[in-house]
Amino acid sequence: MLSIRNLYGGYGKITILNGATADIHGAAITTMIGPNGAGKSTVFKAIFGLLDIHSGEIIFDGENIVGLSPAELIARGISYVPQGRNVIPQLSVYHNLELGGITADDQDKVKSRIDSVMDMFPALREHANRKAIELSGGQQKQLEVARALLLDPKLLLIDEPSIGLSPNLVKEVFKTLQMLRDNGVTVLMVEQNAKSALAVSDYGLVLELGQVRMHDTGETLLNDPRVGHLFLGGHFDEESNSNPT
Amino acid sequence: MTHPLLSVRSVSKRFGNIQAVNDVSFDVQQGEILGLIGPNGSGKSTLFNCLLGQYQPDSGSVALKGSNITGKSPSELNLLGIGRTFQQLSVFPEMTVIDNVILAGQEHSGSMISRLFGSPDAGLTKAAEKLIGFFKISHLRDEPAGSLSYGQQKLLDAAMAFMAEPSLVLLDEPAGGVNLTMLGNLKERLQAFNSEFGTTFVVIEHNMEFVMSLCSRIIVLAEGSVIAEGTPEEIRSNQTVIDAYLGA
Amino acid sequence: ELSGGGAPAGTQYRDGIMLAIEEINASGGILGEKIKVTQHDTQTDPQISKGLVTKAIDDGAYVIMGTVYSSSTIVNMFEAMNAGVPQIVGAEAPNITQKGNPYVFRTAYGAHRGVPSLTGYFRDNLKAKKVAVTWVNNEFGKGGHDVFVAEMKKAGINVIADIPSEAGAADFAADVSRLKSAGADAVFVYLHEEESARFLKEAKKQGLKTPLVGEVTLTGQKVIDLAGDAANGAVAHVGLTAQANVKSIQDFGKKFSAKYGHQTDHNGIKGYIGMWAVKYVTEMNGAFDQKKFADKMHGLCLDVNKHPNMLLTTCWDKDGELARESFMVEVQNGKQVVTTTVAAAK
Amino acid sequence: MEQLIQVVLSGLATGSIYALAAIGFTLIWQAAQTVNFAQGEFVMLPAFFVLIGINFLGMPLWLAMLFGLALSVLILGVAFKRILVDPLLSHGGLSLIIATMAVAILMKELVKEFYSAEAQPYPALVPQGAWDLSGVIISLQDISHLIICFVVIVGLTLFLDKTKVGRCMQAAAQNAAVAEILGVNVKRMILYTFVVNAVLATLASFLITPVYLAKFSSGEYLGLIAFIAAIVGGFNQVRGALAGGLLIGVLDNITATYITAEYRQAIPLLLLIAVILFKPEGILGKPEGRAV
Amino acid sequence: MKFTKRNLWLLIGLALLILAPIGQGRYIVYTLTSWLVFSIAAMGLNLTLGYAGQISLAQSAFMAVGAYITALLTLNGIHWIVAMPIAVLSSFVLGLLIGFPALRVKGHFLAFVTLAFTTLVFLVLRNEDWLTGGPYGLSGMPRPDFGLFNTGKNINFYYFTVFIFVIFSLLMYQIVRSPWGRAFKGLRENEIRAESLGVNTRRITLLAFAIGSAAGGLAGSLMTPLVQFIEPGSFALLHSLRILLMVIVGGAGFFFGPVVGAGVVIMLPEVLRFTEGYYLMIYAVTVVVLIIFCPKGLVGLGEIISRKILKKKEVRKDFEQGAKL
Ligand SMILES: Nc1ncnc2c1ncn2[C@@H]1O[C@H](COP(=O)(O)OP(=O)(O)OP(=O)(O)O)[C@@H](O)[C@H]1O
Ligand SMILES: Nc1ncnc2c1ncn2[C@@H]1O[C@H](COP(=O)(O)OP(=O)(O)OP(=O)(O)O)[C@@H](O)[C@H]1O
Ligand SMILES: [Mg+2]
Ligand SMILES: [Mg+2]
Repeated sequence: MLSIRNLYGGYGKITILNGATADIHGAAITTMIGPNGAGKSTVFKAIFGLLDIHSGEIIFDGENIVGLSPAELIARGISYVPQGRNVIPQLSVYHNLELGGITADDQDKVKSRIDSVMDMFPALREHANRKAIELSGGQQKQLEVARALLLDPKLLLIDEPSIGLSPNLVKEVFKTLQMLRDNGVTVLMVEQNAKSALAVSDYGLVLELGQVRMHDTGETLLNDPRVGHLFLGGHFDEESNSNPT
Repeated sequence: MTHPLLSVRSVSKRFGNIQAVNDVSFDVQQGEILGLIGPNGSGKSTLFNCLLGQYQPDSGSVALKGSNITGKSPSELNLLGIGRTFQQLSVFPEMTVIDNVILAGQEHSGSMISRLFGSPDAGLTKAAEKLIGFFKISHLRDEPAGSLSYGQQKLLDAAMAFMAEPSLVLLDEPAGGVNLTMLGNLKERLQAFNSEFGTTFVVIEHNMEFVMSLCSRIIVLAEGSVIAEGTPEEIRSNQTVIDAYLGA
Repeated sequence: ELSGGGAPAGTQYRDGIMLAIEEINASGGILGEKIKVTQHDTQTDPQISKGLVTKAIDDGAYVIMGTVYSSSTIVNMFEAMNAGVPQIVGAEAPNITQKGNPYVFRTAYGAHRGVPSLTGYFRDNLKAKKVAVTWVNNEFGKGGHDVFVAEMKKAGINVIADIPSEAGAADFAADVSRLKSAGADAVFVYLHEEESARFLKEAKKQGLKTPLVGEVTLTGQKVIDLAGDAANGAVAHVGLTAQANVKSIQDFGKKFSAKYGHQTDHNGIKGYIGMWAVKYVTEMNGAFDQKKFADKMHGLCLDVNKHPNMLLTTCWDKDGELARESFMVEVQNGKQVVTTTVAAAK
Repeated sequence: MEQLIQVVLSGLATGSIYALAAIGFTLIWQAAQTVNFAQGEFVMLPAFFVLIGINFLGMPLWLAMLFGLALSVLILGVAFKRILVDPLLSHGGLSLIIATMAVAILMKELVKEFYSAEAQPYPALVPQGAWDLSGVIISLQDISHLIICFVVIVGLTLFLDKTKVGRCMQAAAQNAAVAEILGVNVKRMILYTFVVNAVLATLASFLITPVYLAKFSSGEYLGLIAFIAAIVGGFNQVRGALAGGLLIGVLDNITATYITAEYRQAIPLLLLIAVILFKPEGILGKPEGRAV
Repeated sequence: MKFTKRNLWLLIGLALLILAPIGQGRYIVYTLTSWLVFSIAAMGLNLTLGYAGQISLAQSAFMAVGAYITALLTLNGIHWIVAMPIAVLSSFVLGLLIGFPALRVKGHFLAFVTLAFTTLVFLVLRNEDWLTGGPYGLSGMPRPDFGLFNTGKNINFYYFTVFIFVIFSLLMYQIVRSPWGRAFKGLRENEIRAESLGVNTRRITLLAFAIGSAAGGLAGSLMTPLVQFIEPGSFALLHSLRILLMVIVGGAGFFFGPVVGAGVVIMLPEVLRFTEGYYLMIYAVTVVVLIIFCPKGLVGLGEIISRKILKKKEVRKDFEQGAKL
């Protein structure tokens, strides 16, 4: 479905990706984990045409997509939810959502989808006519995630959706991703909330210093002591005995 | 008579037709780690901003060690020993990491005049280096802060809140985006500050694992009002909280 | 002043000079030497003009032609004075020749000479008791305005409305409206050409009936072109005009349009006669001597019969101020018509 | 009394032109977070395109105006955006501000050097003539300026708020990175903005030049005053430009008539300072929302 | 090592400043002096703009204030050395006052306020002729005489200006690298965060503005004896824009950027003079090209080039340590 081959790239003179290689399975959820600054978000930017790539290939549906613009990638069925806060500040919540489906041919379908994502995130319906900038941090994140669900992407890149969301909504989002996967969408997700993320994922990927270190099923990674020690919180994990989320 | 470190009385804040914070009162005792949780949009950040001078509360008052601090500016409050972080990343993107941290401490060192004619770093480099060491970002010392990854900026942001050796620190989602291993480290750090220097904390977090293991007491906000208050165990089993926030 | 606000006047002045130089060089130059010119653009900025005059002096200029803008001239003339380089200026502000500078010479009336010529017109022809004045609030306009107000006082005429406007102003609605309600017998209009045109248009639009009287800048060809029939009826005292029914001037006007494709105005004439004066005076002295040149100019009269390219008989007094006959003109059917000729001031 | 009505009327008419030029400032501010210091020149130039059409290409007025409009869209819209805005957009507003100042100089110099340094007469677009209502002269020209201006601004507001393209333009302006990720063709939206601005400037040019005369420097003052109008009205609102333009037009005339001619220019500036101090988002502007 | 190398460069620069006018005509000396004067004004603006991020279009107005106060005092027989501090102080205080709107508004809006201020100053200078000489301006101001050293001659005045310039630069340098300088930058990059860290943003904003303004006053104070004639037009808005251009072209936020920028802005018309009528056009095009190709200014460009020559690829420190797994 998506394969990344020997990718080198970075920001200006600084190289961040050092030969990252991975094959992402279709119609499955793959979660990428790794320490802060490993280059996870950078991989996403690379796939979505936002990074200066020095060498390597990204093959999507049999085509090398290195060098394509975001617009072209959207046309090929890739959607991207970046890390951090990304709304159009002065437009209303509803119009923000509408923009999420701006490239769709079938606008009626977008309308009905807006309706259904609002069911999923009731706060968005409640605040539909307010400016996006006025929402609370978590509400803005909801808006972003909701916005990514308006199209029928083949590949969804989603960078740490759980930041700022209340626990019940995190569960909701993970459930939705599973539902998308069941409908044949390939999901590539970055999560620091790694334990719950890996639990809902089919595969896991460990990225470190711009290289893919491990790539296995989610369960295997969760139980791998090296991964546990280095990335899942070492003794923090041992200390806490509960796990509500 | 001893006063609580911070006492919040009937604070309310409204935006248009949204009652963001509704008659909230609570005390923060010296030396405790208080958790503040609640659904998205329940008014947690707004409450912080009311306590810290970013917003003027519509009504109510805030006192620090018994003296009224309502209406003081954020910088005055910082100089009184209150540190904070923001929910959104908030660093000085073009300055180096070390400069970010020095800036966080320099206003507490010397006078206006000595800061103009004294040494360029106000004698803070050592302390700043130690602090970024605590937060495991020493290797990024001379990078511009804006080029750090999300989680790294979050750590830097937290480090800055501690530079001035505050007695009270308000953290708005410090764990978001931070790697689990780092998070363990962060928690240890906070606990160390708490036990060594008696630093008091108020922490907003959606990461329950983190909050429950860190905090001694938790306040739950929903639609601007306090709906529950208690120890982590009490909160975890409180049905109202489960319905409003934690989910089944 | 080839760019900036003074560009139109400066360009004309330059063109006049260049035309004269071409003719002079064609006829063998001055004392057999061809004239070399270097042009500098002051950008209508006095500071820069000062630097440039210094530069011209450093480069060993014999005379400096310009500047046309009063604000520039007042700054840079001291440089030329200190270096003892004669300067032939187009500027009209009174104070230029009132500072005891022995090296500065005008090519046109200072306002303190021109404006008084109008007093009689107001007093005798218009029998005005109350007048209004509208003027451009810069060095040029203020010079004229101050002289006018003083003259009116002497003549016992009341100035009942005094309306300054900015250089480059475009909207004269308020000014005209004030004039309308002021009820003056006549209005003295002392604006630059373009502002005059805009003023006249607005006056027509609002139906202002009061006689409008001004200096050359009110009735110049440019103004007539721009204002169209709104210019009809405006009256002015004109020191130099290409429309004067003097053959030499009309011939010059033809030469000028043939060469540059646009018509000359008084600034073109100023540049032209200024340059020719340099030739005549230098040849009288028989040498390129700057001191002698300046001395000679004072109290000199160049008779047009002997010095045809002066176009009109022209005299300079001991301050470098100039005297020459002048005209009263009125715009009729889009043409300047000379109504009277005013004798040269004593 | 008649004088007052007269002055207010004239002020409204001039103000409507300020408003047309002022919209350009708000549009460009929104699209590129920059201030176009060449906006006055954008209004000055189209008149010369028309004059070239008439005097050198022998076109009739209507054709020359179309020609002028086309050239303006090409040069002030497309070329300006491609050559200046595209490379500079990522460097932030300040570089662009300086670049537009340089462009302003360039335009003035080009006109001066290749057309003429002197003011040129210019044919009126709308019919001349006036009614005299017991001392108050109402000119047809003034009335048509007002009407045209209102129509344009209402139309533009509707376009930006109610159409999808309009909202995409807003999205591209407010957060280009996100708009791009959502598939909005950001470059195209910015181009639209500049084209719209070029059209508006051309319209303002056609309306105002008969009054102001075609001259290379005539944009300087207009640019400044339109700029003030934009801020006073509210930089993030198209209709703010209208309010600001009309207010300044009227106030300027009233000051010059009744208060002081020497300090006439100061009045819009004082108004500007007052607005910035007491309602920085402008009379009709809205606050930009939360910052923390 | 780096430190001494920089000092070496500074010494070379100073030597060049001292040698530059030798054997030159008066015009060159005049231009060099006015370059230094404008450098001072531009360095002041650089503090306000480049370090503290506040766009000011009032620098020429502060020059006017400095110039007129100096002129009025020296014309009344007060020595320049007394008049100058008064002029600088007045500009500073005025800067504080004008800075107040800056507390409410940032960035571009501040630009508008200052723009308004510049025009207001111009109007006052022009209209209040009882004090300022109105459109005619003031002339005949003496150049300072220091007993042993009389600055009446152009070359002497030049060295006098060099002296002031060097002192001023040292002061400026101390400011930008002190905690104040850091606070200025903090203000530019994230005001809300700075405020929450105890930076009194009101005070710092006002100071950034007022120090920059005082530098403008100093430049004006030198302008008066240099030109010995001042009139309102020399301080109109256009000149503020020119000073802004100097800062941008040289490189905003680089210490010596404005000096380079002032040089370019003043010299370029000189260099292009041979093109006669076209030079302003070429000038404008040059500025645009400069900005497009080196948006960080000439000093920024120099830095990029030298980095290219010195280093090929950078390895980030955290990526040096190698993988852990
Ligand atoms: N704009 C940038 N310029 C320069 N370096 C950058 C930039 N963005 C990121 N980096 C660097 O690239 C490295 C990888 O960053 P990236 O954002 O991909 O990390 P990440 O794995 O997503 O981390 P996190 O879990 O904290 O989000 C980091 O060391 C960071 O400092
Ligand atoms: N400046 C503002 N203008 C308008 N509305 C605001 C503003 N600040 C906050 N609000 C509103 O107040 C409510 C509470 O917001 P707040 O940011 O305090 O929530 P929160 O509890 O921090 O949520 P989250 O967990 O998502 O961060 C929200 O509905 C928000 O839209
Ligand atoms: Mg990341
Ligand atoms: Mg919040």
